Amino acid sequence: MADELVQLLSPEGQRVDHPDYECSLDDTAILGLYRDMVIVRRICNEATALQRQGQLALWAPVQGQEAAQIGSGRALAPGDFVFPSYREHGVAWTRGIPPADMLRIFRATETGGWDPQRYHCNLPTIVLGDQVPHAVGYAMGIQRDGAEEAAMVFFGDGASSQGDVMESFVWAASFMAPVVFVLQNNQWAISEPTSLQTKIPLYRRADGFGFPGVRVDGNDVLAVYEVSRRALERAREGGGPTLIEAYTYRMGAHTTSDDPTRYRVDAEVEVWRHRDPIERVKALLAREHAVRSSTFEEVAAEAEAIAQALRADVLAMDAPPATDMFDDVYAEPHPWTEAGRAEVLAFAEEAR
Amino acid sequence: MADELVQLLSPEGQRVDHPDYECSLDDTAILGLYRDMVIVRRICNEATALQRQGQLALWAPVQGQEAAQIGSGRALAPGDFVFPSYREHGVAWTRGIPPADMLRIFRATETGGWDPQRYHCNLPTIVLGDQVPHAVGYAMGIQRDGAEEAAMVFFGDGASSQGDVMESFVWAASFMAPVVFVLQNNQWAISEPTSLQTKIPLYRRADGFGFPGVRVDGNDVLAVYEVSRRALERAREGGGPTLIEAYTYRMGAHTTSDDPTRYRVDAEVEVWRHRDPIERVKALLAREHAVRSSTFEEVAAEAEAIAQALRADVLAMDAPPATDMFDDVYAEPHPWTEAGRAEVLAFAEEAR
Amino acid sequence: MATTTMTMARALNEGMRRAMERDPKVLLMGEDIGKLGGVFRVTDGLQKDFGDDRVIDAPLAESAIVGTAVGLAMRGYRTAIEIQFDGFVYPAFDQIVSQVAKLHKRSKGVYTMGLVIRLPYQGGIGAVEHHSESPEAYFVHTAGLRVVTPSTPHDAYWMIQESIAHDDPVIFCEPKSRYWDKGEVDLDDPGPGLFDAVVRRPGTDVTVVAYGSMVKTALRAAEAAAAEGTSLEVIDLRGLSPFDTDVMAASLERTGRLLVVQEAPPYASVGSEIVATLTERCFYSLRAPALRVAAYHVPYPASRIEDVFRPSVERVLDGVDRLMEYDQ
Amino acid sequence: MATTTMTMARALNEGMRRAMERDPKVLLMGEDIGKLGGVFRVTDGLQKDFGDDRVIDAPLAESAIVGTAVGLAMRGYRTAIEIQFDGFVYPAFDQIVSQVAKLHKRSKGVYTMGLVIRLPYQGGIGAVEHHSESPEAYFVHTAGLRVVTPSTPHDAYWMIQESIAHDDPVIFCEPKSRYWDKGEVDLDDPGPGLFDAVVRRPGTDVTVVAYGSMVKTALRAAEAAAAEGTSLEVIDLRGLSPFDTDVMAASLERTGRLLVVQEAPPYASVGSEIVATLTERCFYSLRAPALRVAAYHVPYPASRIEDVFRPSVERVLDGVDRLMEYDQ
Ligand SMILES: Cc1ncc(C[n+]2csc(CCOP(=O)(O)OP(=O)(O)O)c2C)c(N)n1
Ligand SMILES: Cc1ncc(C[n+]2csc(CCOP(=O)(O)OP(=O)(O)O)c2C)c(N)n1
Ligand SMILES: [Mg+2]
Ligand SMILES: [Mg+2]
Repeated sequence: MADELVQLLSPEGQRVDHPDYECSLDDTAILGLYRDMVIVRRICNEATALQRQGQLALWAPVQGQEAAQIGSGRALAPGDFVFPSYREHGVAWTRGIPPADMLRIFRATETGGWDPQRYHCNLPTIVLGDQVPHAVGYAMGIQRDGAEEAAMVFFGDGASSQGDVMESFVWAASFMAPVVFVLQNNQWAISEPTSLQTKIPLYRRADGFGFPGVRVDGNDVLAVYEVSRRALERAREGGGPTLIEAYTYRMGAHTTSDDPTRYRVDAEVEVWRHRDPIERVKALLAREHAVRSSTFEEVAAEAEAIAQALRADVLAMDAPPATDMFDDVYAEPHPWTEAGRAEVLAFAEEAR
Repeated sequence: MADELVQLLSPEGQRVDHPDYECSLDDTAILGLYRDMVIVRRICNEATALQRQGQLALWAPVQGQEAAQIGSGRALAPGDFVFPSYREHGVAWTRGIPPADMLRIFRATETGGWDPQRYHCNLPTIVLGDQVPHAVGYAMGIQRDGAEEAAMVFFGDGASSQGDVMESFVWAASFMAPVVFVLQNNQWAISEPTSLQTKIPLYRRADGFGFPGVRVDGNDVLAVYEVSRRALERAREGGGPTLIEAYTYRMGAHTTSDDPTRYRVDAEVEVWRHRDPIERVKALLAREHAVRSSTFEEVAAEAEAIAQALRADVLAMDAPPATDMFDDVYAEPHPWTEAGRAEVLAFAEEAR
Repeated sequence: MATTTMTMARALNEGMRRAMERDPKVLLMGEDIGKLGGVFRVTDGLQKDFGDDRVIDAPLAESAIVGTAVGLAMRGYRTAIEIQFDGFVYPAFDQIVSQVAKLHKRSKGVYTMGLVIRLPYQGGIGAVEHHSESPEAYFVHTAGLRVVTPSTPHDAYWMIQESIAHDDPVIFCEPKSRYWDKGEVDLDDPGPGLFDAVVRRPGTDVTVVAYGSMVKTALRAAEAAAAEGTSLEVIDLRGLSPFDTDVMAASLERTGRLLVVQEAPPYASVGSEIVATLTERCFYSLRAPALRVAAYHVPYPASRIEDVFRPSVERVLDGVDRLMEYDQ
Repeated sequence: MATTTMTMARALNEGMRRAMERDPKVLLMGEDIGKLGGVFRVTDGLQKDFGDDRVIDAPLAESAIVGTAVGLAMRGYRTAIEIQFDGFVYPAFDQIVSQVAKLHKRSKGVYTMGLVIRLPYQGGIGAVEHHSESPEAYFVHTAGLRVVTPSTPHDAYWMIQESIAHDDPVIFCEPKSRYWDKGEVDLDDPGPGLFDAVVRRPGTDVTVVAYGSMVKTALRAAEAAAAEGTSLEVIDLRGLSPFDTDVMAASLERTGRLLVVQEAPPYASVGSEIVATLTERCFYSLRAPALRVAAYHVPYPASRIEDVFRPSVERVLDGVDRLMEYDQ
């Protein structure tokens, strides 16, 4: 594994040399990434708590994958467009999406959550792999517009087995589409280990389609950032697609409905705890950049404030009116849908 | 291309050495393959003629791909099971399927054609790629039965882009299924060149899934035979799947409905004419094995007789009774289907 | 007569266990069905007892799950597939419609497509998108498939066994909102046939036809209607393809009024078909047009408002009222 | 008024040409649609004139064709997809049902899913399996989609343009057996709206509703019935989702008898829906139950016997007879 994995920062927070990649970030930028990760983890913990308290229908924790998501998300330019799956809260954060908006689908008050055009970030896609051809198609649109932009799409180790994902590889290669595929290999697809989906490292899937695949230490935010930046640049410059396998770990349950004790052992989780993506940056910052503990405390306090605001926002989030279901189904009124609306309104009228 | 292509016989009929493969066939066997190819081509020509004469609804010519199909088909053991697409008349021939049966779907008198269990050969599958997971599932059945058998499945360069094909690769690798994938790259998918489906050689697709891929000269029956034999043995012995790309050419139209002059140039066809799969074996046999021209004439005469018998069989092939459509839709009677049968029968009764 | 009380989830589990014990060719395949026992625990413990050769955790690709089950069927195996949620069956649609439904015909009966596709379907569990769909109409419309749906633990226990043993492919729709409802299971007597409708509550004024989750809703409505003096006959359809026209017609001929209740959107649905079929069959008995209470022509909504989307007791009663008004 | 005579295939070609000229964001995508001009030559010459950036030959993967068109729509493009034959749309079913149909809603109207999925559908051309399917019911049942089907060159010319310009996704069903039929096309006046039904032949005894290929069959039947003294009103539905209930109801209220003719199998189909909807709407006008003449509940048969599977003039007349017998 070691020799195929791009790493710029060891689990202990030591810089690591790599023949092809080097860290381009200064103190402030690295502190920024640290801040992002701390906040995202805090948001995630708050969401989990909210779910436990019955305030959310479900939550898909991101814990452990913060570096994979912040590193790649922060490498995006504002004009790029990103296609998350359902666990990409970190990516959403980098796009400026208000945390409360990320939780709307989990509070089950809507099926989207934000304006995808405004944030240049597609809505969460739950059907595994469905968003991947969307990203490729979007990238084909970029080509037709002659724009210097890229699309980036996220999916998991499990989703990598879906036909739609692999058809997307065919298309991206064939049309040299400016798209970066980010496969977060968090070792598990609910209860299924990655070894069920593949016998060889997943980044090598790209070999079969004729574009580069690279495995990066997904818990090393510096490496993820650099690998993503390079791939995005390549895409924007017409170099075609790249597959990035961010090798990481889902520290929590698949979702709050899941019980991971049924399928994995604590020892494994322990091993990964030592590779925590946040701790290693903190160690680096403290040692190399002499960031003081007061700064870390400030970040923690900011995260706390964001979490509290999130909590308040979520608690204030009401179910939409029943007729919401009829809105925006069609761009122009469809009589069958409108018949339903009329029925619901009449029913409500009667009930009063 | 040359260095990646397994070839044991040059277009001129000269033996070619290969570091990994050598020809294991004796005179008789080679003559047998020659005979197969001549007969299959003659069947194909007869079918084309029948279509032109309005006796078939459609025909998908195999011309040019005889070696790819005979070489692989003859490598199968009787207990193996093969899954053709719609152009594998050569493969069907190697399974002992009566030529008339191959033409039933093209005469549009039925949607199958033969008893798949009897010949250990699945029925033609028209939806691109659909048969590929069937082969993998069948191979998983072989594993569960503890049998020393293999499944072999055929599909085209165009079909290789279908999700079902690539999901099948995932499965075959994951379960180490005893299956051999034969991708006949005949350079065209109707009007689309292979370069639209992939920018790198298709046999390399296997790299991304972690099992061997090999490109064989699909117009060299000796090479196809040896490569297939090796892959089948490997599968039967528990070594898992192999992807064989048989690099060949569709000399004729996609089907009799197609007009290839709209999308490809004659010069290309000419180039491939010099690589004809039958001629090179003939040259070899004549030179190296001193097969006399009378033998070739005997083979031609036999092929002619088969073609004439085929013609007679096809002309005698009537439309089934109308109620045939209701038979075998379900294993046990389904009232909705039976209601249709009753209606058709009543209608026929009335009309009399 | 051995009867035991259990949930529908448990009943399915026990039913599959019996099917696997009886026939070594029975396999289970699906995502997370092994160690995890499925996200609903319906296959809990089965991999432990029957091994991972028979209870197969599948890579995440529904089309290949169905496609390989077809290949296994060609080799004589009977695979009961679990699709994790209704909304994830669509990637397998091509294999189901073009292959599963057609191979028995194409092979002139040589292949037995004795596979079962288990679909936890319908809503009512407060889930996120794609986890509450009612796709049964797609399969009912498709010739070559059979479609059934139990509404009680007893039926779940027996119908899953009968579906696995059936030589035709069966789309087995499990009303997930009823997984945790308990009921009596008679372990010896299956009762009605796999596609037979059952009168769950006799009545005289209106024939209410429901299936899956809606049977309970219809029964509650009947309770409420009785209190107001209207007598509903509640029929649990059980078989959707084929469905039991005789039982429905016999009832409709007595009541003269038909109400179909379903969780699926109304247009070109199972409800449309029941109305069309029964209207033709019982034309002269109809005192009112057959009506439907269904979901609406919208994608399944955010689940905080799903109770408005799914037919409620109130909406069933409203349908009853509309029917009763016709010939007054 | 500029009218010209052309085939339906040509009319579609001209319509797409106009749509592409009008709006540079309009793209075409599909298998073999470039140099070959599609297997039916419907896109003939368009790649030559608009370039391969706008007329895109796609790798062979229907799911990705639809999926990338979704992505293009997110970027503001309008893609008219050609699915080579009806039977090959199923691999794309998930993208159509879970994404195309739902993204406008999910994005609260931010995304315009203005794409068109052209489906050469229905049978009658003596083709091999999977080339003659009538999958419209699947799409009509699905909320979020619209479904239309022209039956004349004029409608083909205009409806394809209107569908491409429409901000909702449109499943555009082309009756392939009518591709080569010629008809007058008015190049200036589109006539009725995209989803409006049209009375193709007025009549008084029976309302016959048909669409796609069956319009011609119904008109022939009307001719024959007229000779025997029965007057059929033939309605060409054109829109399937939504369909035009008003036009059908107006006719049915006059005739009291409804016959729906479709090439698709009957159960849970568009015909079922029309019968259910119209029976409810026009209950007191009905002199007989609404009947259907449809294909049978079997996979599309070997095409040598397709003429028995597809409704024929004789079967339509038989349906008319059955209707006429009711109130005598
Ligand atoms: C097509 C489809 N099948 C099944 C599911 C149910 N499901 C949701 S998440 C999941 C596991 C996905 O694993 P992976 O792709 O590795 O992503 P992760 O959850 O680990 O981030 C499954 C099976 C789904 N959402 N879509
Ligand atoms: C899913 C699907 N899409 C489209 C078609 C129509 N079609 C039939 S053959 C063909 C080309 C296939 O090319 P290839 O796989 O290279 O096989 P070849 O015909 O060259 O043997 C196409 C597009 C189909 N049969 N199935
Ligand atoms: Mg994962
Ligand atoms: Mg080809």
